Amino acid sequence: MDLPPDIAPEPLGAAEIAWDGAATAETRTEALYLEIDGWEGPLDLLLDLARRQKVDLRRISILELVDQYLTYIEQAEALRLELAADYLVMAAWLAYLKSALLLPKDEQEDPSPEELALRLQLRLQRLGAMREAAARLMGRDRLGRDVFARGAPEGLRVDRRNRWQCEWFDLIRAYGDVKIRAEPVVHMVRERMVMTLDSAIQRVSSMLGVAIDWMDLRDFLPHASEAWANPQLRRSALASSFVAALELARTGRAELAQEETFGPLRLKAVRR
Amino acid sequence: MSSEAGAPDDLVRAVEATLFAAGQPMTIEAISAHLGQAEVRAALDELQRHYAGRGVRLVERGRRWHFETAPDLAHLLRREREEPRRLSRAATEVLAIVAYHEPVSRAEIEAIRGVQTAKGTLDVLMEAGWVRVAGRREVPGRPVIYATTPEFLAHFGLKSLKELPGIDDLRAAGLLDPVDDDMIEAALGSDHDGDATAPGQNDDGVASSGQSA
Amino acid sequence: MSSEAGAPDDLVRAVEATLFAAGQPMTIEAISAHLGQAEVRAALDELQRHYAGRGVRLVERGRRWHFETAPDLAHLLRREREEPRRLSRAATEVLAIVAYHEPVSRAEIEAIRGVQTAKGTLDVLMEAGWVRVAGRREVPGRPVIYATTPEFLAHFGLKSLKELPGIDDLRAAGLLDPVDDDMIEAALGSDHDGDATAPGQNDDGVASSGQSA
Repeated sequence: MDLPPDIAPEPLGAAEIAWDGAATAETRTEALYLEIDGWEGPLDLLLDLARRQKVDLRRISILELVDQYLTYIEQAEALRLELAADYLVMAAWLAYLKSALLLPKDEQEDPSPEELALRLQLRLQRLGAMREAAARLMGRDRLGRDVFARGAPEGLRVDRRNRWQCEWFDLIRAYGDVKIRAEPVVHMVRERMVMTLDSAIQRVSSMLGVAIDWMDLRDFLPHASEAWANPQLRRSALASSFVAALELARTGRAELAQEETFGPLRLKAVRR
Repeated sequence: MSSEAGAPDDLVRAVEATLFAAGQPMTIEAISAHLGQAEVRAALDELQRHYAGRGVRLVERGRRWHFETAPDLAHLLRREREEPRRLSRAATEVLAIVAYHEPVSRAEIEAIRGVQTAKGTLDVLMEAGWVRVAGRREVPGRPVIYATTPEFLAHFGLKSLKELPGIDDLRAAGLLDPVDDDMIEAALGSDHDGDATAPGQNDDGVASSGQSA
Repeated sequence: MSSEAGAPDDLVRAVEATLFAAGQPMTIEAISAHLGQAEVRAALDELQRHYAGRGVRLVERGRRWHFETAPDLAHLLRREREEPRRLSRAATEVLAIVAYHEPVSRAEIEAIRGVQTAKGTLDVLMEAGWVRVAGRREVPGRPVIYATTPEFLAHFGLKSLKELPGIDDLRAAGLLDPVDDDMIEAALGSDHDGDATAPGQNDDGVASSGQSA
């Protein structure tokens, strides 16, 4: 490593560090006018020009720098290179700065051209310092390039282990539920008391056969004696008898009549 | 060669770093090739000695060398945190069936429950340590059969499965009472009442009486 | 605590094994939590001493600890094929500015560089895991500010930003002060407009030909 990270730079200051790499500027000299694409804006170009002075950035001659910049711009224009507007704005500002620097002191405005020059110098120093810092950073021993972490770490894991919970009663009740579910069909049919449609049709048609006049549908139901006392069963019988009546009407064996909404539903056999 | 207590020589350090950074175990030949055909056998031996009592050790497995954490510290790499979890209803049912009918195959469990049993359900019960594979039934297909474990008995405080209540006991306890319409009605009713966050969200879009809209 | 030459005690071994096994650098708090809230600082110091001369060393990077190979062995271990992402000059500059000035807004980065910085440049650095959004500056416009990550420190082998090369001298020289140079800003101001069409302002993370990195 040419830049050992642990060795502090000379107290001379950052600017010197920044210009370690000035040698690269030389290789560019002849290519200067062809390398308009090489700069990232006017500040970058100024910095490169400043490096050519090969002195501490704090001691560069701003006037010389301005001349170099303006010369560059002129030559670029002579070569009909298309310059971005910001290069031209900088050129104008530097031309102004130069003339102000050359004016007698007593005609100075505030801020003074000297201060402006100083600020420009500081700008260049800042950019130069960061550029150099970037190079030093990139030159460090980098993890994954120069030094390596463990190639095959086993990894640390925190496993969440379930501690399953189940209560005694839950277990027993679950079994009860399974048992109940296991025989649901038999259960339900046996419990439910209904009059089936078939038996209703049979009952209604046989009773119609002996009837002479209109009969209320309710009269076809079994008497509410002990076997038919269950209200659920009576509702079932009513429903089945109604469907039976509809079926007999549909097949032309009975007539249905109802005088008013919710009024008694009456039926009579059709005599052929 | 460096002494045990002193600083390792460069070859030892190079082998150490190479094996540390390697993505997989390396043969002696591979290590040697990596380090310019150096003779690395002695370095490996020294490293192995050096790491013998440490938290990491150098081991040879199938002619390949690698570092691994010391086996007595394996528990540090995989720490367990226990989280109590309630068994799901389905798992509880399956557990009950295994307990009452063991040994029992998955097909039999499904036949008794009347629904398919996800494989995961039995896995949960085995993870809990309450159910184990008890062999295979010697019938066509040789299905795996399941039984309970001593941990199951311990967890539920049973000496044996004979202590499980019989069918008659269940009936006496009201656990085999049919689920009748009234109960469903009541269950549904209470469910609707309990649905406090969504009043009036009936299917017909009309808030039912008794519910504040 | 064990002596340097003797066998390490259990805590030292446990910390050693934990850091060897960890997939990424760990803070003292994380190590401690993993080892049942043990006090691990002294163990880390002992391990760091123990590994100082070996092929592997224990380092602290941004309050996180990990083992890595010794830097002087880089020539043996360097993997040409796996060279880390080559950054453009613009990207390395922006990275340096973020590191030396953090937290820093994009406008501040641009003020130092004198050119607009394409969004892609910061994206590249964030994708690499070296730069993160560190909130917003509480000034008008509330600009997003950027800072480096622990991965940045780990990658470049820095214990903290205080170890950035030359940072003390740069600070003493006033080169890290906030940029508030209105006059020059005004002179350079137009480049913020003309920049987009200007040639050679390849801020998109790709180095242009003719530039030495």
